[in-house]
This record gives sequence, structure tokens and C-alpha cells, in this order.
Amino acid sequence: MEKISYRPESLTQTPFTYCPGCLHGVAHRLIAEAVDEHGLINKMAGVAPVGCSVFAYKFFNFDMAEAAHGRAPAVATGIKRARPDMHVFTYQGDGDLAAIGTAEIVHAANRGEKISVFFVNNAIYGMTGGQMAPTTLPDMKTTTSPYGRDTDDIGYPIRVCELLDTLVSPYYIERVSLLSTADILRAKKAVSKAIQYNKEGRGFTFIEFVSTCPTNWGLDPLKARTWAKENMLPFFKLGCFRDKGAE
Amino acid sequence: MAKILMKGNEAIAEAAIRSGCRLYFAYPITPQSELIEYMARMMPKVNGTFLQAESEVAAINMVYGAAGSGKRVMTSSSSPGISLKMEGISYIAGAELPAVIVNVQRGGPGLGDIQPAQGDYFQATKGGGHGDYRLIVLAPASVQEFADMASEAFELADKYRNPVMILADGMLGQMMEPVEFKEALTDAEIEELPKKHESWCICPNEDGDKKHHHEINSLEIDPVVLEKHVTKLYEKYAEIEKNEISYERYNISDDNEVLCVAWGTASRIVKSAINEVKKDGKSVGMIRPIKVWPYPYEAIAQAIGPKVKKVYVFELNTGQMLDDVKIAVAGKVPVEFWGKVGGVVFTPAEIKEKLEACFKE
Amino acid sequence: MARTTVDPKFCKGCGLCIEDCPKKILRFSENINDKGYHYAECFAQEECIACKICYITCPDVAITVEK
Amino acid sequence: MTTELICAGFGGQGVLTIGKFIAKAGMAEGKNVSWLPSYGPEMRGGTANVSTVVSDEPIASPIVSFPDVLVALNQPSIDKFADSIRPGGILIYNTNMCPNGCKREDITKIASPMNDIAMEIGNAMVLNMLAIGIIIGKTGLIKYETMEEDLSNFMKDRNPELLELNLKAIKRGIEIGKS
Repeated sequence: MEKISYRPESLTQTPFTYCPGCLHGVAHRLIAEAVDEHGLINKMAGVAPVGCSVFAYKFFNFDMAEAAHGRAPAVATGIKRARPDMHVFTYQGDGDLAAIGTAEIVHAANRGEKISVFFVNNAIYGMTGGQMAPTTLPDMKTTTSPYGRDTDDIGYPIRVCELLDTLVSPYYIERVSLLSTADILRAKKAVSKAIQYNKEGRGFTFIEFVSTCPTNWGLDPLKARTWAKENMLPFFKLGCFRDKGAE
Repeated sequence: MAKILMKGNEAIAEAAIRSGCRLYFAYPITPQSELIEYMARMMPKVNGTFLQAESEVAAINMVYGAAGSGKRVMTSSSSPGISLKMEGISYIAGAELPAVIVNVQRGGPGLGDIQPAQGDYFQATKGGGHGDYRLIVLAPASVQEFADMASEAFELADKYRNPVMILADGMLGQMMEPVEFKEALTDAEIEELPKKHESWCICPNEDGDKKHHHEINSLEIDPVVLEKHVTKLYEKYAEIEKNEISYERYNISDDNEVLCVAWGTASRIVKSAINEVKKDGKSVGMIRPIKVWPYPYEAIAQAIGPKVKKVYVFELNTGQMLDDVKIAVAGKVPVEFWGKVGGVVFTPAEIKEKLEACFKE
Repeated sequence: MARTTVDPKFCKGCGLCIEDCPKKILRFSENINDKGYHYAECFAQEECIACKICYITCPDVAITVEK
Repeated sequence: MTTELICAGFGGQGVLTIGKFIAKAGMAEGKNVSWLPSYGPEMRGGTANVSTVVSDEPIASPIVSFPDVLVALNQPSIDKFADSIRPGGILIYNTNMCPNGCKREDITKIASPMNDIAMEIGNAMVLNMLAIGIIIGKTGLIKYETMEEDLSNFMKDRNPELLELNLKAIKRGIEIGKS
């Protein structure tokens, strides 16, 4: 018998520190598979954020840097400019990318930095224990919106893909989900395309993953997927916003 | 009021609300998250403002605006987040605004870890932000003291128009101890508080035709004018050093063979060790600075008894307050230091061992 | 002939693979791993069709499929 | 008199709660108490432990290096903490999850199949209440009546059935502790 599905080479043997059923691991695997597939394991550098995926630098089996909270796109810019022959991505959560790091992501995208950004959106802060995120849905309860997100007070969730799609420079922007095996297979294609463009030095590529947080939503992993399908997908519509390579 | 078993992070939040704080801006970070969560739950119930900012940088600048309006305002964070706030804190000090900042310290440098440490002493007491300024820095050693310091911090901030930092750590934030709260200020009393700032703060003009023009500002292009401003700040700091020093004397006597100096969480552990060596008939005293700026230099010098062979400094860092102790001791007796870093906390047994080695010398 | 194996070192017992398996041949083991989880296991290898769905859904990359 | 206690187990077994209820009861009985949890970014379901001190004196250090009592709900907790128990101290452990037990001879060991007993009482969640009962039965550190009052205030209206189960578990624990 031959192994047809197995742990990619671009992942280390360190077990993930995420909660049971957390889909960060699926996103990690998709990136690792794409790096393997495009033969980039020796030329890849990743930048980890602050948040649940703060330890991402332990899980990818190539060069990694750990950034200050929200500053990953700036760190990635530095690496890419210093070593143009390497391929660089950031991995960021919704607090890191869409709250504290809004300035950095917008300006990295606007400069058309030749990096890939993988953005995991689960509508909540996981690591600090379930606080409101910039992508928390209207009326959704978190530990810092204990009466539900009040859009009159704090505004609506930010749709990052749509926001970045207003800029001229980005090369490829797509939103995918990790909520079913079919969706994961679509996400795999998108991740592979982003890494392909990255390899070819085309420009700024951005993938948003709609994901879950079973622990802080207070749901088991199965119910969390269902909840996300019913509540997140109507607000965060899946699809490709920009693909200059297909034009 | 009956005692309540409470985490330090929640006790300081409750005490701040009772002290008339109705504005709070912050960003989540471990190990102070219970503080921001408590504020999120309780501020709406007292018609206060809770706002989770998009970053520490934004949060401290919201504090700047609110403090410039003369209201009691607070923010909190842990070490890396405090570093981000430092620019804003410098502006607050420069503009002479009253504000309270809580730092629930963790291990560093950089992201470090989330366990208790005392590595931010230099940052808190010697600057941190740019320019010539001082923070008044309170250093609690128990959950009760942490809570009591809320009203003290707001009083000092209002009195001197200066930012005040409460320098706690992950252990004080996360541990639960019984706490007894002071009577809460009434709504009427809270309404009175900003009135003493109305001569300078942003506020409605109620003087009819006599317009006021209050500037909340730390910019002064003319060096001669800025020199005057900084000199005035320094006179204020001298006044604070004269009036506000506070410290605890523990087991100080003429029999002391060693004098310890420790602050915050570290002092709790040193106390246990002092109690242990006492059982063996050895006398060790301790000075615990309760404020670490202004610093109790004289109190330490005076506590060096006739039999003291050595002053021993214990901190959860690589020797930061040590510099201040050396200034206080001024070469009279040797000063030794022992510390633990990276979020590793020393145990009473380890301190006891260090003290016993002194007796053998 | 196909075989699905779950590595207990990685599995956290989230149950996603058990739910998604079209042949329903995965279950929680009676044993617990070092982290205290009842990990997943395949109890009917002969029925495995090597569809790889368990591998795709597993957030801990704990599953190997062979054919 | 000062009693230093460490409770340890898997996250989710309620070890932090054991310490918290002991500390609350100690406080209600007029003693000085402190409760210091381990905390970290580890996922839920990892290991957890808590240091609790109950004393007639003001508590200096809240860190417990050499516990008088260790409650170990799983084997890793014994492996990590059993060596530090003071000679003559007490180890209370859960035989369902501690297959290797503890080899020390200079301490009192109370081995009990806590998972099984909790299920027998009617709910796996009362395991931590059972542990509290054993502590009370063995040490008399706090009184049963204090626990009953505290739990009643806390649960009487919200969940009277669970209250009954909890009290039953504590009583059962006390029997185990005394025997």
C-alpha cells in the first residue's frame, strides 16, 4: 500500500496547541501542502502573528519570524525587501489583522508588496479568552460585548476582502471557508494559487478563511461549523474578489 | 462591607469604578484580561464608557482626550502593551493630564511570556517614553492593596495633574484573596470631581461672555518656553518626592543582621523566608517600597542597623531597583542582589538559602 | 484495499472526522492519549474506500490514508 | 496554623474550583486565604493546577513549594508534585486516572476511584466536590456546614438538583477521608 494522504513535509512534527476542533490546523495544512506542491520549502519564510496562532512559527517547517501584534505585514515587507529571492507570507487572525494591524495590512496591500497574507476570521479573539473582534457579528455576545455587539456604538464587522478590494494594487483577493470538506477543497485551490502567484513574484495575494472558535463560542466543533455556516457566511460572502492573473 | 474572594484584576477594576472612574479604554492582553472583561460588564451598569480600542496605541490616545476633559479615566495592559502606550504616556505627562495606567507585568523582553515578572521597573520609574518626565508608580503586594491603590492613584493623578501607574504583575492579577472595598463615591460626588480642573480642561464654557480657550498640548516650539515648562514639571516632581514617599518596614530592629529590600510580589516571598529564618533565631528585616517612584532612599539608609552586614535586594528581574538601593546605601555596607527572570518566580526556600549563606560569611 | 490510521500523538478527539466519514467507520477510542483525549480510531478498515475526507477535515493533521 | 494545598489535574476536571471553594470557605470561617492558579495560553484540556493557602496568620508567599496536601486527579499531577509533599503530608489521588500511583512511604495516601464514585453518585461533574469532601474528612481544614451554606447560596435557585448531587458527593468524600 502507498500513502496517499499524510502530514506534509512543510509541517513540523510538533502537535498544534489549538483547542480540539479549531480549524487553524486545517489552514496550516493547506499552506504547507501548497508550499510542498510548488517546491518552495527551501525558499519560504512565514511571519507569525500574536493571537491563537502565535506559535505558528513552531509548526511550519521552514524559516519563520514572530512579529509584534498586528505588525506581521511590516515584518514580511522587511524580509521580502532584504531577500527578494525568498517567498514570504504572513498568517494573521482577525484581531491582529483587522484591529491593531489595520494600518499595516492596508499599507502593505496598497504598496502591492509581493507577499501572501493568510487571514483567519472566526469573529472573536481566541487567545485572550473570547473578546469582541473587529469581525464579530452584529448582536453577537463576547466577553467584551456581553450585551451583544451594538452596531450603533461600535460599528459593523469589517469585511476585509471588500475593504482591500477598493485598492488598486492587490493582485489576488479571495474569501474561502473551512466549514466543510467541499469548502476545504475549494480553499486548497485558492491557497495553491496564492502561493503560485507568490512564487512567480506577481504581487500582493490575500486569502481570507472563514473559520470557527468552538471554545469561545461555547459550541462543540460540529455545532461551531453549523453556526458559522448559518451566521457568518451570509455576512462574509465567499468568492473571488480580484484575480489579475485570470484577466 | 463583607470580604469578597476576588482576583486582583477584578478587584482593581471594581475599586476604580468605586473611585469615580467612568471612562476606560483598553486592548485585551494576558494576564490582565479579567480587568478589561470586568469593565466591559460593569461600566454600562454605572452609565460609564467602556471602549475596546483597536490597539494599545489607540487606547492611550483615547485616555489622553478623556483626561484632557478633566474626567477620571483609566487604561490597563501588560508589559508589551504598556510599551506601546509609552508614547502616549509621555504626551499625557507633557500635557500634565491626570490618568491612571495599570500594568499587570509579565516576562520579557519582547513578547516574553505571560508569567509574573518585575522587568518593567526601569520603564516605569526611569521613563519608558521619551523626554524628561516622571510617573508616580504604586507597587501593590496583595489583592487588597491593589484594590486600595485605585482611589489613591486617582487622588494623586488629580492632585498633581500627572499620570499614575499601578505596577502589578501576573501573580497579583491572577490570584484570588479576600478583599474589602471602600464605600463607593456617589454620582453627585463623581460629578463634582472634574470641577477642580475646569480652569484648564476641555469643558463647556459656563462663564457667559467670558470665553475660555484651554489647550491640551505638549508641543512647544520655542525652546525658552519649553525649558520653562520642563523646569516647572521638575519642580512638581520635587514636590511629589517631598510629600508622597511610602514604604513598609517589616521586622526592622537593631538585631537585624541582614536588611532585605524587595517590592511587589517578590516582597511576599521574602517575607516568608524572613519568618522561616526567624525560627532559627536569626534576625532579618525588610524595607518594601510601596511607591517605587518617588523612592524611599532615606528610609532604607535609616533601616541599616548596627549589626547589618549586608543589604540584600531580591527582584523578579536582573537587578533594576538594585540601582536605587545602591544610591540609598551609599557604600555603607555591601549590597548584594539575587533575582529570577523570564516569569520564573523564586520560592521562600530559595530566598531562605540565600539568607542563610549570609550568616555563614 | 485501503487503510486509515489516526496518530494519537496529534489527535485531540474533536470528532470532525467521525462526523464527516461517509462510511461511518471511525469512532472515539476507549483509550485516552497523553493529553487526556479519547482519540479517534478506525474500527473497520475493510470498509475504507480511501476517499481522504477524514484527512481533509482533520484540524490536527493526525490522519494518514493508504491505498 | 497554616495549611498549604495544591490541586492538579486535566483542565476540565474542576481543579481550580476545588481550590476556590476551599479558599472561600476558609475566608467565611475568618481565616486568611490565597488562591493562585497556573495560567497560560495552552489549549483547554491541558494540565491545570492551583495553590491554595489557608492560615491563621497573614499569608506571606501565596506560592506553595512544599504542599501539606496534594490532590492529584491524574497521573501527570502525581509525577509533577508528589515529591514535593512535606514529609507526613497527605496525597489524595484518583485511581481511575493514576495507574502508577505514588511510591512514597512517608506520607498518608488516600487512593480512591473518583471517576467511578462520581458516576455512581450520578454525574461525572461532581468529581471535584468528592475531592473537597475527602479533604474535609481527612484534614478538618474547613467545616462541611460552611461548604453547604456557600454552595446553597450559589446554586439553590439556579440548579437545586445539582446542589443535591454536589452535597451528596461532599458527604461521600468525607466518609472516604475519615476511613
